[in-house]
Amino acid sequence: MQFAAGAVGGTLLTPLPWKLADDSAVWSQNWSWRPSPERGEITKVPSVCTLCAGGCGIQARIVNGHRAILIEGNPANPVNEGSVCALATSALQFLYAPYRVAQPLKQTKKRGDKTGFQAISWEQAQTELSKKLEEIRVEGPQSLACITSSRRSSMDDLWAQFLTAFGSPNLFKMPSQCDSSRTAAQLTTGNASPFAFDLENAGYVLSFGASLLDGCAASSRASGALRRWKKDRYPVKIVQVESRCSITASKADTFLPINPGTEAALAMGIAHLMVNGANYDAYFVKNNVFGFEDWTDANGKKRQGFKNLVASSAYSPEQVAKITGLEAAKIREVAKEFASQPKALAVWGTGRADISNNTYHELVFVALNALKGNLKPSGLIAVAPKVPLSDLLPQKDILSENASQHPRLDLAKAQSCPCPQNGLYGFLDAIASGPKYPIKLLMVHEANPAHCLPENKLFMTAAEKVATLVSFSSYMDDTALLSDYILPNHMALERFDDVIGVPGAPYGYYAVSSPILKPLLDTKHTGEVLMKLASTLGGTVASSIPWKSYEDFLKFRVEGIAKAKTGAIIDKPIDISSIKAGDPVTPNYSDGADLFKKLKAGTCWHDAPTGVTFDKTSSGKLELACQSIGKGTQATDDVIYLPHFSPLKPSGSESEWPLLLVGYSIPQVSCGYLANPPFMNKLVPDSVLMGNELFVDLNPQTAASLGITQGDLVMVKTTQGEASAKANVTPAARPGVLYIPRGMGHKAYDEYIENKGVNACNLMEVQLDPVSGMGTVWATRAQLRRV
Amino acid sequence: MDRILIPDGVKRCSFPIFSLWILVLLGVIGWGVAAGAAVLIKAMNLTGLNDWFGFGAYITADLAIIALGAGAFFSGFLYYGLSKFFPALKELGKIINLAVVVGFVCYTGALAVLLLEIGQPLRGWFGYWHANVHSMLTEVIFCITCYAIVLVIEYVPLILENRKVSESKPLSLLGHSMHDVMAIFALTGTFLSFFHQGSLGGVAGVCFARPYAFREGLFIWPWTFFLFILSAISSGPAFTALICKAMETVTRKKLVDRTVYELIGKIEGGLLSFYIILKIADTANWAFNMSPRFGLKLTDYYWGPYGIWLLVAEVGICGVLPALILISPKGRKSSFLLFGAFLLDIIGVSLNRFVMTIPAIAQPVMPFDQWKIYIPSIYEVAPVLAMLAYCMLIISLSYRYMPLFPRETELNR
Amino acid sequence: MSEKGHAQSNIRLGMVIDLDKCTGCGACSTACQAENNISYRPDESQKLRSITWMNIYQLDNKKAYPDFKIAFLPRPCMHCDADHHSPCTFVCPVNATTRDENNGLVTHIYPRCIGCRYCMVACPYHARSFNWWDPTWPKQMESMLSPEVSPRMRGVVEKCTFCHHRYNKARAKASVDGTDPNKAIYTPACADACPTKAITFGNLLDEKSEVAKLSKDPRAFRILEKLKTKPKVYYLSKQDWIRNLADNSLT
Amino acid sequence: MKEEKTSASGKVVGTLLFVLGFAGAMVLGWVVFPNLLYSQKVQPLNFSHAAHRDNDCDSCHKFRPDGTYAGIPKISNCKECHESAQGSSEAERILVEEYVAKDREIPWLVYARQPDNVFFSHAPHKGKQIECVRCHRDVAKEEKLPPLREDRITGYSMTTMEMTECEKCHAERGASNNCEVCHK
Repeated sequence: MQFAAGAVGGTLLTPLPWKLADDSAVWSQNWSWRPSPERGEITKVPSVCTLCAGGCGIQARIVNGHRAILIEGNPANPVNEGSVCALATSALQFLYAPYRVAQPLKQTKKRGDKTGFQAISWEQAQTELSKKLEEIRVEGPQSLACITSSRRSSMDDLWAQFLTAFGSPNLFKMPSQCDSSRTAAQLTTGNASPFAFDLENAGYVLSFGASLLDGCAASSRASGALRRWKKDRYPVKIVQVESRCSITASKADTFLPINPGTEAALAMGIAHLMVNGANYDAYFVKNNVFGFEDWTDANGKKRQGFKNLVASSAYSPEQVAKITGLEAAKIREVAKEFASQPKALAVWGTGRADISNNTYHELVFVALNALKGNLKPSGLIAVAPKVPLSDLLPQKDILSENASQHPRLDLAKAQSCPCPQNGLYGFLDAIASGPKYPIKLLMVHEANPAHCLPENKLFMTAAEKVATLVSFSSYMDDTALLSDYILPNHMALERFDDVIGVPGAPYGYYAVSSPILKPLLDTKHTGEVLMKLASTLGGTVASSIPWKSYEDFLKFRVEGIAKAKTGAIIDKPIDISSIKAGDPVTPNYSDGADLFKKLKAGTCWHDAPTGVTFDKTSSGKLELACQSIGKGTQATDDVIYLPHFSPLKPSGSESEWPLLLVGYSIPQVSCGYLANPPFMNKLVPDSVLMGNELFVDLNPQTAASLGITQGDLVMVKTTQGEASAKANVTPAARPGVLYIPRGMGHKAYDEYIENKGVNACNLMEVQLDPVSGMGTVWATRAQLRRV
Repeated sequence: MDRILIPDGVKRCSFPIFSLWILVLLGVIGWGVAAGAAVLIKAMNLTGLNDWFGFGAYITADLAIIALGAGAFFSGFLYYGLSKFFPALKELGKIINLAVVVGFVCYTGALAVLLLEIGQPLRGWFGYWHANVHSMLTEVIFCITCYAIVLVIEYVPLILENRKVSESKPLSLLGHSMHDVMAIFALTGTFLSFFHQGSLGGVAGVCFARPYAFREGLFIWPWTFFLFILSAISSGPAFTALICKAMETVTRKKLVDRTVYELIGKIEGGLLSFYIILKIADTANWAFNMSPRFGLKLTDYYWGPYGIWLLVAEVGICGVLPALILISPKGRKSSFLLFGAFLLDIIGVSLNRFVMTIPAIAQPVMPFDQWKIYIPSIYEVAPVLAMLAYCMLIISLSYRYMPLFPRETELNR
Repeated sequence: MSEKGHAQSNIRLGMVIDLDKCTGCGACSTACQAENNISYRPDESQKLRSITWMNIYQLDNKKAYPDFKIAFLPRPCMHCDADHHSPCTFVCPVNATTRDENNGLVTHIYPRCIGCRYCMVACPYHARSFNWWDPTWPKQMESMLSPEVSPRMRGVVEKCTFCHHRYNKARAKASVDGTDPNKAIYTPACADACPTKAITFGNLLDEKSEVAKLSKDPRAFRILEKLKTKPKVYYLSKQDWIRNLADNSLT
Repeated sequence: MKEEKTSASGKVVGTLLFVLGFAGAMVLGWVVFPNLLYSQKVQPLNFSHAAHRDNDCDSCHKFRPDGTYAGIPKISNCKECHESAQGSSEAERILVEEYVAKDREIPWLVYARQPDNVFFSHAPHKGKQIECVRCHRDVAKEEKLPPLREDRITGYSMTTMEMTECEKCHAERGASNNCEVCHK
C-alpha cells in the first residue's frame, strides 16, 4: 500500500501522466487514419473544360506537378469570365473516381456481369478489335456502327472519317436539341447549323420552355446572360413559358404556366396577334421572307402562306387559350409587349436541350422571331458560325458504292420523313425490329445510352442484337457495364480535345483542351486508338487517318484557322458579347503553329458573329414555307410546308392514363454521360432524393384527388414502364402533370451513385418527328397510385 | 455470507436475493457500458443526434439527474448549515446520509455520461487547460469537477462507517475527523452546487440567438441561472424523500420518521411555490415582452410533439399543483398527496430540463426552416439507463453495508 | 480579445449575396467543398448529418400554382459581428472558436475543438456541421485533397471559414511584395466560382469596396437582424417575399 | 482488507516501501518513459551543413516566386555540383548512386515539420528580420545530421516548434495571436 502510494505520488511528479494526456490529445488532433495531403509547390495549369459542350476556360491547381486539387474558372475566358459551374468544380472527382476503368477489359461471362470483366493488355484489345473490324470489312463494312455524344469536337469528325473510310454510314449522335434547331435552320435558311441567340444583348426575353437556368447546355453562358439581364438599372424583362414552376420560371418576371408541349401554340397565338394587328417588322418580312404571303410551288400550284395560316381563327387568342390553358387576355398582353419591345427575343428549347424538338415547333419559333425582324444580319438571332478548321483529307470514294446498296440503317427502313436527320432512334428501332443488315460491332464513345437515352429500353433491346459492343468510356457506366470490351479513354482532363463553338452562341469560338496531368491509369485516347486501328486496317482507312497522335491531329485542324486568317486569340478578359456582327477582328497570331501553341496554353480563339444569310435557299430568302419538306411528294395539304402547332399525341388513352409525366432537370444533378459526382450529391435537395428513394412532383390538387400526401410511397406507371417513388406534393407542379427529375437511377458506377432513385428515361416515351425522323419527347401518359 | 459487513442491529435480505438484484443492475450497467464503448469507438453517428440536435438524451438526462442530485444535497446545507439557527431542521439528520449518497451517485453518474457526449473525449481536459471564461460550459466543467470531488469527500466517511472498515483504527479516525469538517464541505458543496446548477441554467439562457432558450438576467447570468438553482433545491430533497419512500416500500421497513417527510414536504412546498411564481413571471416576460422583440409569439415555440402541453405540464400540473399540495398542511398529511406531489415536483423539474434542451433547439429560428423531431437511439438510451442502474447499485450497496439511517434500528424494533 | 470590441480595427471581412442573381446551381457549394476538403459519404440525403459549409436553402413564396416561386439562399457562416461575442464564440468552453477582432473572421480550430457541439446549439443559422463519422475518402480521391486546409477528424465541429487560408496566403504575399498586409484582399472559393457573380466579398469598412457599397444598397438585408447577431453576410433582393423571409414577422 | 499492524518495524517498512515506490516512479517517469516515447530515426544519408558553408541559408532553402517556402532542396539542386562524386565518403556514394543517378528525390526526415493543421509562411517572418536560428538549430558548424527523434504517439519531431513558443514571440512583437493566423 505504501509502495503504491509512493509510486502514485512519484509518477505525478514526472512528465509521464501529463505528457501522455497531452500526447493522446495531440494524437487525436492528427488522427492517424485520416489522410494527410501531400504538401509542396502549387501551380496553376490552364485548360478548357470539356465535361459539357459549354466550352468554359478553366485552370487546375496542381501540387508538385502530379496531383490536381482544384478546378477554377479562367478569368481570361470570355464564356465563363472566371466563374465555373458545379460540375466543373467537381471534375476532379471524375478524374480520381473509383469507378474509372483502369485498363482495357474484356467481358468473359454474360454481358452486364460485373465479375466477368477480365483485364487485358492494350495490345490484345486492339488486336482483337482490329481482327473483328477486318472480318466485318470483308463481310460488309456497313455492319460497323458508332454512337457518340461528341458534337462540338474534332473527335466527331475523326469518327466520321474513320467510319466513312471504313465504309459504314452508321455514325449516330446522342440526341440534342441542336439537331432539331439545325433542321429548322436548314429548312428556313439553308444553313446546316443550329440557330444562335444573342442573349446578352436582348432587351426582352420570351423563353418558350428553354431551361436557361435549370441546367441547360452551356450553363455558364446562360448565367452570364442572367447577370446582364438582372442589372440594376433597366433590367431586362424575362418571360418564361413552361408548365412547371422551374428555377427559370421563378427568376422570370412573368411566368406563363402552360399545358406541357403547347409552347408552339402560344407562339402561334402571339404571331396571330402581331400579324392581325400589323404589329410586326413588315419591312423585313416583305423583303426577306418567302412564304409569308401565299406562294406558288415548283409545279405552279398555289399554296397558302404563313400569314393566312396564322391569321386564321384557329390561332385566335381564345383558341390558343383553350390549347395552352392560359387566359386570352394574358396572351394579348404578352403579344403586345413582345411586339412593342425593340430588342425582344424569343428563345426556345427542350429543357436541358438533350432532346430534339418537334420540327414544326422549331419552325414556329423561327417564324415568330422573323415577324420581330430578329433574323436581320444584325439581329438577335444568327446561325452558329463555322469555325474554319482544316477539313479532313479528301476521301477516295470508299463509301459511295456501298452506300447505295446499304444505306444508313435508320434510313433503310424507308421512313417517309422528308428531311431525315441523325436518326439514333430510327437506328435502334431498326436493329431491334430486324434490320435490313446486321450490326456486328457497335462502338459507344463518350455516351451512356443505356441510362440517359429516353426510352432507353430501346437501346437495351438493340444492344442484345449486336454481336459485339465496345465501349470507350473512361468510367464503368451503365453502358460500359453491358459491353463486351471496354477500351478506356483518358479522362477529359488527361487528354487533348477541342471545343468547336459554344452552343447557341452567335460568335465564333474555338478552344483546345490540353491535359492538366499525365494520365493516371493505363488508358488511351480514343482518337489515338482509332488512329492505331486505322493503321492496322491499312489501305485507304490508314491513308485517311494519317496522324500518329491526337495532338498532331488538332495541330492539323488548327492550321485551317491560320490559313483562313480569321478571328483572334483571347488571352485577357473581354466582353465577347459586345462584339457585333461584322466588327473587325484582327488575327493576333502569326501562323498555325503559333496559334496552336497559344490555344494549348489555355487561351481561346474567337471571331465576330456572322449573322444569317439566306442565299442558300431556293428563294434566296428566309423560307417560312419550307419547300423542301414537300419535295417529291404531291402534298395536298398546304400546312405541311408551314410552321404550325402540330402536337404528337402520346400513346395510351386519357381515360386509362389520366396524368401526364414530364421529365425535368435540375442544375444540382448531372444528367447525361457523366453521373452525379459526390460533391453534387450534397446539393441534391431532399425533396428530390431521400436515401435511395426518388421523389415525383405533383400538385397538391392532384395529390388530394388521389389521396396522396407528402412523402407517401407511390407507384408511377406510364405506357412505358413503372417505378416506385415517393410523392413530393408541391405547387411547382401543374395540376394533372407529374414531374420526375432526370439523371438518377444509375445501375453502375460505385456506391456513391448506384441505385439512387429511379431513371426517368425508363418511363419516358419517345415519338418520332414526322419531318426529321428524330426522337422527340414531351410527355408520357401516366397513372399514379399510393402503395 | 456477507454478514460481517452488514451494520449491527439491522436486518437485510438474504445474500442470494441481494446478489440477484445486483446482477440485474450489473447487467443493465454492462449493456450501457457496451453501448457507451461502441459510441466511443465507432463515433457519435450511433446516436440519434444530428447537426440540428447537437444536444439530446445525454444532456437532458444529465441536466435532470444533476438537478435532482444536487438538489438532494441542499438538505445537507439545511442540516449542516442552517440547523444551528433553525433547530427544526435537525430532523433532516435522519435522512442526510441518504441525501449524500444520492448526490454522489447522481454526480458521478452524470460525469461518466458526459464523457460520451463530447466528440473528442481525449481532449476533455482542454476545458481546464484552455478554458474560455465566458462560456457557461466552462463554469459547468469546473463546478462539476470540484463538486464531484466534494461529494467523494462527503461519501468517504460513510464508507468508513461500515462495521468492518471502522475496525481499522486509522481509517476510523480518518472517518471521524472528516466528519468534523463536514460542515465546511457541506457549505462549499452547496455553493458549488448552486453555482453549477446555475451555470447549467446559463447554458441555455445565454444563447442569445436562440429565442426559445435565451433569457436576460442579472450581470452575466441570465434568469435561467437562478431559476435552475431554485428549481433544483425545490425538487432535490423531494427526490431524496421519494427514494427513501421507495426503499421503505421495497425493504418493507420503516427507515425514517414520517415527520421527516412532512418537514421536507413543508420546505419543498415553500421553495416550489417561490420557484413557480418566479417561473411564471419569467415565462410571461419571455412570452409577452422578449419574444415580440424577436418577431415571435408564444405559439411559435410550440409545435407537433413539442406542443403547448409542455408548458401546461411543466408549470401547471407539475408546478403549481404540487406546490399547492405541499404548502397545505392537509396535503402533507395524506401520504398519497404528499408523495404524489413529490413525484409531480421531480417530473416538473425534469420536464423543465428537457424543454430547455430539446424543444429549445428543435424550434427553427430562421423563418424558412422547419421544426425537426429528435428521437434518441438505443446508444443514448442504454448509457442513460445504465447510469440510473449505477445509481441504484450504489444506493443498494450503501444501504446494505452502511448505517445510512440512524433511526432504522429503533423504528423497526 | 473581445473586451477590446472592434472599434479600432478598420477591417471587417464580409460578403454580399445577390439572391436575384442566384440560380441555386450549387457551384459555390461544390467549389467550397473542393477548396476545403469537405468530406462526403455515399448517402448525402440525410441533410442534418451532411457536412456543407455553403448550404443552399430553397425558399418558396408559399403560393399555389402558378404563382408559386422559388428562390435560393446560399448560407455560408455569417461571421456574426454581435457586440462582444458571436453567438458561437461566446459559448465555446475551450476557445476553439473565436472572433478575430482585427478582421472580424469567426474562426474554428479543429485540433482544439472537443466536440461538445454547444456552438451548434447556439448558432441560429445552422452554419456548423459536426463530424459524425471519421471523414473518409475513396483511396483515389485522397489525391485531390488540398494541403492548404487540414482534413478534419471525427468528433469535431467545422464551418465556413471565409477561406481564411486564402487570406493568410494573400497577407504572406503582401509581405513578400512589401505592401501592407492589412490591405491584402482575396476572394473565397465560392465567390470565385459563382457563375452569375452573385457573391461579392471584401472589406465592409472600406468605403470604396464593392461589398461596402452593396451592403448599403436599399435591396440589402440580413437574416435574423432582430436577434442582434449582426451577420457580416448581407443579401440583396428586390422581391418582398424573399425579404420577408429574412426575419420572423416581417411583413 | 488486510489487517495492519502498527508496530515500529512496520512503520519503517512502510516508509521504505513508500520511498521505493516514489523513487521507482521517478526513474520510470523521467528516464525510461522519454526514451520509450521517442523513436530515433536516421536520415537516409548524412549531409554536412558545415561543408556547404560557403552558401547562406536561402541559397538552398529557397522561396518560390509566390512567396511560399520551398523547404529542403530538390535533388536537381544537389545535381548542380554532385553530378559525379565529390569525394569518397559513404554519404557521397549514396547520394550519387542512389539518388542523383536514379533521379530520385531524397526522402529527408524533417526536423521542424508542422502538422497539417498549421499554416506557417516563412515570408512574413523573414521580412521581420528574424534569424533562422531563432527557430531552427544552428547548423553552421554541423558535420553530421542528428537523428530525428519522433514521438511515437503523436508522430511529432522532438524539435517541432510548439505553439506556446509561436505565441510568445507573437505577443512580444505585437503580432496577432488569433487562431486562424496559424491554423488552417
